[in-house]
Amino acid sequence: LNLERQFEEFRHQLDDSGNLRERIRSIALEIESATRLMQSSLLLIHQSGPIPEVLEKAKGQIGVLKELYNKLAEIILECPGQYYRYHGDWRSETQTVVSLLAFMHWLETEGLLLHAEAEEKLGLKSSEFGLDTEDYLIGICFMSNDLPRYVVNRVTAGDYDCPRKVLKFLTDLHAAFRMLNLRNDFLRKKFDGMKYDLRRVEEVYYDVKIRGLATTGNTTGEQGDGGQS
Amino acid sequence: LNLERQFEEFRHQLDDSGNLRERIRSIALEIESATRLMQSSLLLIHQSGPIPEVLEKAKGQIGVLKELYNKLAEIILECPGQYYRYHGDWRSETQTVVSLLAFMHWLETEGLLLHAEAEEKLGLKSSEFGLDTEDYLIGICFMSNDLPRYVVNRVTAGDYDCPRKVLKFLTDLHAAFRMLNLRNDFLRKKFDGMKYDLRRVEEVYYDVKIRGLATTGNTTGEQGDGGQS
Amino acid sequence: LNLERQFEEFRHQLDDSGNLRERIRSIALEIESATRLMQSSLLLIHQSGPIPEVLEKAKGQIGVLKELYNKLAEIILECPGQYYRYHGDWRSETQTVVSLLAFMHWLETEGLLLHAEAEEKLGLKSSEFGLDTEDYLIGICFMSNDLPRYVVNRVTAGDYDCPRKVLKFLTDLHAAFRMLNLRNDFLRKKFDGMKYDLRRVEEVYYDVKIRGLATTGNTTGEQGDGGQS
Amino acid sequence: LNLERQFEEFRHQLDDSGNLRERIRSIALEIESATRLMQSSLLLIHQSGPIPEVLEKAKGQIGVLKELYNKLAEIILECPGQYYRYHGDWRSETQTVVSLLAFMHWLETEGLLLHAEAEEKLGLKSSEFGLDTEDYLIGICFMSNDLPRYVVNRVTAGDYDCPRKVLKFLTDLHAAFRMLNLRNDFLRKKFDGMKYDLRRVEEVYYDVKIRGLATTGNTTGEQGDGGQS
Amino acid sequence: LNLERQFEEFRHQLDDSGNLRERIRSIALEIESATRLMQSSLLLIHQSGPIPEVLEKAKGQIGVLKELYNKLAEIILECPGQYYRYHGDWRSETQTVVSLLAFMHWLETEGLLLHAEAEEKLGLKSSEFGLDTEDYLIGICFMSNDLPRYVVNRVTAGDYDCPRKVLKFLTDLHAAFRMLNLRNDFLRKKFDGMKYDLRRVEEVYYDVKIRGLATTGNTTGEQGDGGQS
Amino acid sequence: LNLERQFEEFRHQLDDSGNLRERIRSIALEIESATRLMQSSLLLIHQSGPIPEVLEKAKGQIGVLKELYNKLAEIILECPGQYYRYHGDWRSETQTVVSLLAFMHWLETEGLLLHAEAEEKLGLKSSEFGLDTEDYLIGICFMSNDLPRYVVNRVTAGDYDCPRKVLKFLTDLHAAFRMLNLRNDFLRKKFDGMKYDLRRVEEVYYDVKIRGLATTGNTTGEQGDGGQS
Amino acid sequence: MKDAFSKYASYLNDLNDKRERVVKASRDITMNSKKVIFQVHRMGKHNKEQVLEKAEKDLAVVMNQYMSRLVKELQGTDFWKLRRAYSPGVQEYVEAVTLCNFCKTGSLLNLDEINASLRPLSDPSTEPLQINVPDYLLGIADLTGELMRLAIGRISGGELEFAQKICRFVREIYRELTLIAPIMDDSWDMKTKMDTMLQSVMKIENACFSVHVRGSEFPGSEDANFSLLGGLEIE
Amino acid sequence: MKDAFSKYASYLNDLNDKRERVVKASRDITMNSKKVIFQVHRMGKHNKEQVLEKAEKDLAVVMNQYMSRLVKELQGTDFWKLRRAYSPGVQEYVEAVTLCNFCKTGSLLNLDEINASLRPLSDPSTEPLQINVPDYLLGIADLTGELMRLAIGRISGGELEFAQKICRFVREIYRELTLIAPIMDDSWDMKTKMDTMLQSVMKIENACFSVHVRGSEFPGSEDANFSLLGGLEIE
Ligand SMILES: [Mn+2]
Ligand SMILES: [Mn+2]
Repeated sequence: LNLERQFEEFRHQLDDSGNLRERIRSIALEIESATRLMQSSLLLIHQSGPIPEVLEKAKGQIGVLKELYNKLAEIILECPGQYYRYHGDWRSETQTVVSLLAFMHWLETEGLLLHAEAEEKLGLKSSEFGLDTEDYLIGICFMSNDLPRYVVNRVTAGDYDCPRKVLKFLTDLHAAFRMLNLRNDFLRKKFDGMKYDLRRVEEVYYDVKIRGLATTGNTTGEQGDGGQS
Repeated sequence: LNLERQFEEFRHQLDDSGNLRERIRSIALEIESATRLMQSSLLLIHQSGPIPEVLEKAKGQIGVLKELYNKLAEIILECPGQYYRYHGDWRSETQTVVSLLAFMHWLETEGLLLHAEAEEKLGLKSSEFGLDTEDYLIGICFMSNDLPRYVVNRVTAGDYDCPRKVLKFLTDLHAAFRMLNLRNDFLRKKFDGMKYDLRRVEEVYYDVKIRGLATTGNTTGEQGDGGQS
Repeated sequence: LNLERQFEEFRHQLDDSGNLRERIRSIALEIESATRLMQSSLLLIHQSGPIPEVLEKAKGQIGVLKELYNKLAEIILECPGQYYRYHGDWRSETQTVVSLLAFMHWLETEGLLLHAEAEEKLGLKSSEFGLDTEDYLIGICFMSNDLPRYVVNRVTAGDYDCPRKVLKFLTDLHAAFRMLNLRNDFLRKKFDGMKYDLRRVEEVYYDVKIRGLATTGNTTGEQGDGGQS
Repeated sequence: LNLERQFEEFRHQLDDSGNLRERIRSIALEIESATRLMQSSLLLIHQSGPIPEVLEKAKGQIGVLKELYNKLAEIILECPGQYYRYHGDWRSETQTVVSLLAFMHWLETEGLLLHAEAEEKLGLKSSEFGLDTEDYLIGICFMSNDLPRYVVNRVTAGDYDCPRKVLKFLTDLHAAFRMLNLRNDFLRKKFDGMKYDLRRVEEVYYDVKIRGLATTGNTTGEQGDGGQS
Repeated sequence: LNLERQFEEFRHQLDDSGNLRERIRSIALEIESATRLMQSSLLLIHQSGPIPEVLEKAKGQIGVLKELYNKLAEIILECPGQYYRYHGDWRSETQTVVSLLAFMHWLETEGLLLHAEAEEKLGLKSSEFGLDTEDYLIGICFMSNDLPRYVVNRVTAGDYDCPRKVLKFLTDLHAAFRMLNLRNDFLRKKFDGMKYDLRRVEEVYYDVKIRGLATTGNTTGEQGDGGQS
Repeated sequence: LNLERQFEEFRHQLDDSGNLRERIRSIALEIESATRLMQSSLLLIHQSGPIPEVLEKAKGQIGVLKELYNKLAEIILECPGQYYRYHGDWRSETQTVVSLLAFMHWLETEGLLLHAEAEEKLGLKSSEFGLDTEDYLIGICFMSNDLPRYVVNRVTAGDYDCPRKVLKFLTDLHAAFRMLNLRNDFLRKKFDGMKYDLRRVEEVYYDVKIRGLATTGNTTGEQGDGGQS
Repeated sequence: MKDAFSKYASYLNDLNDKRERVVKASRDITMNSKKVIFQVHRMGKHNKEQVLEKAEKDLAVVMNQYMSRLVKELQGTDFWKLRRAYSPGVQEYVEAVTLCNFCKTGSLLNLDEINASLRPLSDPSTEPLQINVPDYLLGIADLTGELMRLAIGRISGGELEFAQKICRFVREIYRELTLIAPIMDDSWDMKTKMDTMLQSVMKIENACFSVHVRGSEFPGSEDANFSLLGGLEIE
Repeated sequence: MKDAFSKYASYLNDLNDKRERVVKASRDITMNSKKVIFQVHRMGKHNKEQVLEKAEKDLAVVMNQYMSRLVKELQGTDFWKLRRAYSPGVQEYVEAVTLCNFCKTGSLLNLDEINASLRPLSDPSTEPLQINVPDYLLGIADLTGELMRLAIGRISGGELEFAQKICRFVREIYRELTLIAPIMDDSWDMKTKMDTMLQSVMKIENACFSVHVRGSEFPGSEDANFSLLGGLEIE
């Protein structure tokens, strides 16, 4: 029968796509595992480990990740046009990856890791398999969530200039995000959370400032000549 | 037949009320969008932007809002007596509007934006379409939630008289709210949160006071000449 | 002070609206109680009580209900424009009222009680306080639910023409409802149930017909002289 | 301390009452178990077992139950005035007991087991420990729930007079219940369910009647001379 | 350090048990898949397909299942004493298997598939890895849930003797279950549902019987001399 | 009959396992009760009671617990291989026990109570009845949840060195947990919560440190030479 | 940072605007497909042709006016990326179009056939929108609910055979989906729909049972084979 | 049957009427006790006496006007039979009366003392209403929430010592209830209340912590021992 033949065909198609998904999931698990190692290394930053050494160790995983994303890209290329069919299976892992890369980037440069830079680091730039913009943005929000903790621990360890630097970065980031028209979705919710990070960093900066611990001289200067541009 | 004629009419009614709700939702979305712009402008206040300029820009949206509420009023007037049938579709947006207007009003006058004043600003006074009292009160609670952050950032920027002024305002506001016998609902929960705002402002006031920074005299002066820029 | 005066007024408002709701609830309870009496009287119809007498007794409550709706209308008129603020407090009671009135109306006329007629019976026509269309429609669906039982019991009592009459009515009613484009809500669900009532009545009609019991001529006669007593 | 002493005392009191409850629960379990045996015997009625024999066997448990209620009464007498503190621990079991006793009583007499009769059967009449009226009424509702099944199975087994008898009983019972002003509670919900039992029995009676299986002669007569009085 | 060594060991433990669980889950999925094929074949029974052919096809999967349970048994034997640790990972699948086997067995023999027979069919008898009693019982309840639908469709297909046979079986089964003291758990809930299956089959039997469609001869005879004992 | 014999056997099985479960539950209740006494004593720690005395009293219950676990072990040994069948009946109680023992151990030694040590304290080491690893880990997470409150109250009582010590412990513990591959289950959820405890303790340490209250001398030293490795 | 973010902003704006338009189109498709379904239910014994003709005309409007809007918005990766935005509409459309087709032909309209009918709507230079298998299946699942309503109605209308045909058809779909539902992309939705579907099947079966036993009681009678309502309509 | 049922009907009518009256009294007690609690929260540093005096006056009204109505309705077995009908009111009353008492005396008003105060309300010939242990304890559980609000407010008001006193008191109650909650008649309610109570304890502790570390930063300063708001009020 016609009806039976159609459903028979569907069954084959869906079995195939199930297998594909299986392979994707297994790579996503490996990504998660590599990310976990990276995260573990980075955690030492909160215990005032020396930043360059900590970064060195964490960077070791970038190569691994690059390779894994490569494999993922290959799988996806098997079924052109269906990137977003399977996207849900690696997106949350990727958001974490972005957040860690962006944090490491900030530690090195005090600047934001841009979307294109993130893609490059993961070797995604050339292929048809790119880094989804929303995943990138969510990853950046995740990074922001870690900054208050970082600032608190740096101040405890005696680095009184850190709050000012983080505050400047976060204020700029927050302002940049506000340029986006967000829908009522997960990204929006995450961004809404960023204001609490900002507030907490402001508070720490306040604590430092009111006690005269901040190196007041150049701060006011910096703020004075233009603020969050 | 009577029966058929009646159901024919019902069909129109049901279709109409569906359309109405659609139109209301779409205006509510526009209100939300205008509010977001207003909010964006106001955020600069935390980065020691000069208050008058910041206010000027934020006020630009009041006209837009007034117009939108006007449209809403017109729609609601089409179906007299049905305000509360559709009320849920714009109430949370309106609460945010109230909180922003009240914050701006405080920045200008150091006093509370009254219910009637809020209605007037939104052009609601004359019409049958008013500002629901609970929405107003919830909006005021929302405003209170923003004050601690404001105070912290003003002090960081060197305005040491701000905590005293905010504290006075918030103390009065809290006392006034205490006069209400609230039911155990959303408003009550919001009001319960206000005491934490009060405490945080007190702490900042204490920090400033114990360090001898709160020299009452010249602070007013500072505010007058434009803030910490 | 302005602020204090305003909150003083709010206190009164909040207390008043609490009282109002209390009064509405208490009338809704009385409506429910009157409805129950009406329902009790009407139940005798299933035990082949003589229809005119049964109706007579049930109608006794209409006056009571009219008066109660009058009181409700008065309360609602105290706060114009707030009908739908409190609507939820009497709607389910009203739906039952409609279903009973419509059943009684059918018993007398074999026709549908129209929306306007229902309003008139409850004295709602003149006032600003009307009968919500959806409540009316839901009430009609409730009435439909009672018809299969009625038909079964009438046939048991020997009235073999009843199924035909009810079937005709229910077929027309179902057809009329089908003209509405209903949303996926409570009313839709109730209407979906109506088709089972229709089917059950059809089955009874079939049972009677196939046995040659439905002799159309004299049945009307039987009904005329008071039923199966 | 005063505070400590008070709580210490509470702890003793509550421990005691916990122990009491333990003893009650254990008797309630025994009641449940005896009830289950009774129920098992009674189930044979649906398989057209000969009624007298079935009843004989079921009655065997009444003595057991009587003894158990006696023990319960003794425990409750230890703490005068607290009957209703522990009532929840045996009420659902008791409701089932009542439903079974009432069903057995109906099988023997075609009449309703009255409250006082139920108390007597369980030996509760004399003591301070009585049968709660609401439990009795709920038990009666439970019995009503079993009647449709009974009627269906009796008709299947060829007893075509059973529907008439059950219908008469259930109609009277339903009318009697309607005299009660029920609150919106469990009893009310159970009673609301009774109308479905009634409807089902009406349907079975209809099936029998329309096929001329009911012994029509005396039925009409009975109905004619006064109905459900 | 001690702490590190301990967690190192935990890591191994958790990884091992994770892998084990992985393997179990994958077999459970295969079981589910084989079961579904069986179920799909069996559904043809409602289309009044010829029973022997339908059974033939469904039986094809029993071999597959046997093999899968064998594999499961092997895995479980690797970790003695932990059957119940992982039991949750295959129990719901097994319950479905039992229900299908029992239904097929009934179609062939009109009798109940015993626990030992079910174990044998799945090759579980010899090993330490048996069929949990509760899973067996739940599976039987599931089977009972399918019987009303089966009976309805058989009658529609003109098999008027089916209700009697199913009713006999279900009555016996229900009586046997009643003897168990069930805890207040899933099995109890499932068993409570069985009484609705019984009632529905009784009703179908009633519908057939009252219309004189059942082959009355021997049925009444059987029922007359004492029922299903 | 076969069917009857089978169900007869099931009845015995179910009764036996019901009794067993009853006995286990009753011991679990006693464990809970002993735990609660321990917990109640330990709560005095927040009142800045002298730690040794508080500990002394709490330790009194360890003996009781040991005995109870012994009884439990005996029961479980009656039915070999079924540890995990009944495990759910005492696991949550055991997790609480572990959390309390671990907290007491930390108060005495500032180190983690190891799995083997916990087993020893409860006399579980020798027998086949051990402490499930996941229960141990969950218990440790529970203990972590209590630390922030403890730190806050110690600082309020003037012990400014406590935050540093707790922070060191919690940092190490958190790092050790991170090495485990947790499934998406209750343990994972609990562990995810641990990071909030860590963050809260960091904040308290920050509050103390920024005000120069921490005994800065040796702290910085320790932190300077590499942190918590 | 600002430059980068204005790039992101315009990306998001475009995406959101498109999504907004797609959602809107989807809602219009839903609303109008539902109207088609309501229209089909207005079918009686004697107005079958007219009712179906009207339904098909309405369906053509849905296709040309609303589906075409959707088709114009979607390209390549959008098919999966924006699936959630248009899926409800497409499912409802599948439901409507297969319902009409079943009433006319008594068989299931295949996905390929539906997709073929969409092809003319799109610019020949671009990849045409193809409804995906999960959306098609979810639409079919809902179709069975409507068929149930139809079957009960047709029994009322005296068309017992049509009802029996629906019964066999819905059973067949249920049976096929038993094997497919668990391997679908997001099987959760489908699982609840399977339960509802089984309820629908049984509702039809019970109705057929009821008619059957009634009819069997008077096997000789001529009326027995006729509709119940047929009688009423004649009167 | 009719006779028997009219007996049942009048039994139920009486019971329901009484229950209705008890529920009504309970709601009035709740509402007015809540007002007393609101009144206590209006307490500041300098109006303590007036505010408490007013609160006690209001409380006396609750007692004489509303509790007395309840007392008149209830007899013997009613205490437990109608417990659910009056329990909310009694709990709220316990909350209000113990809150006032704590503000005045700094200690917990015992159940015996409350029950003694109820005795004069009832006819000496009948058994007087005695609040039962569970209701008392549930009221005490809610009391801790109000004490938390009060403590935060008093810290704002500069009365740190009063806040610390509340902290110790609430901790003590929490500790005692840890042992009692699980053996209560219906421990479910109490379990959630225990969680809330722990939150309240920690909110007070965190507030005390915050004041303490701030105060410790300037141990020499005279201001450090003073209120924060104290300063403002003087201004
Ligand atoms: Mn649909
Ligand atoms: Mn309270």
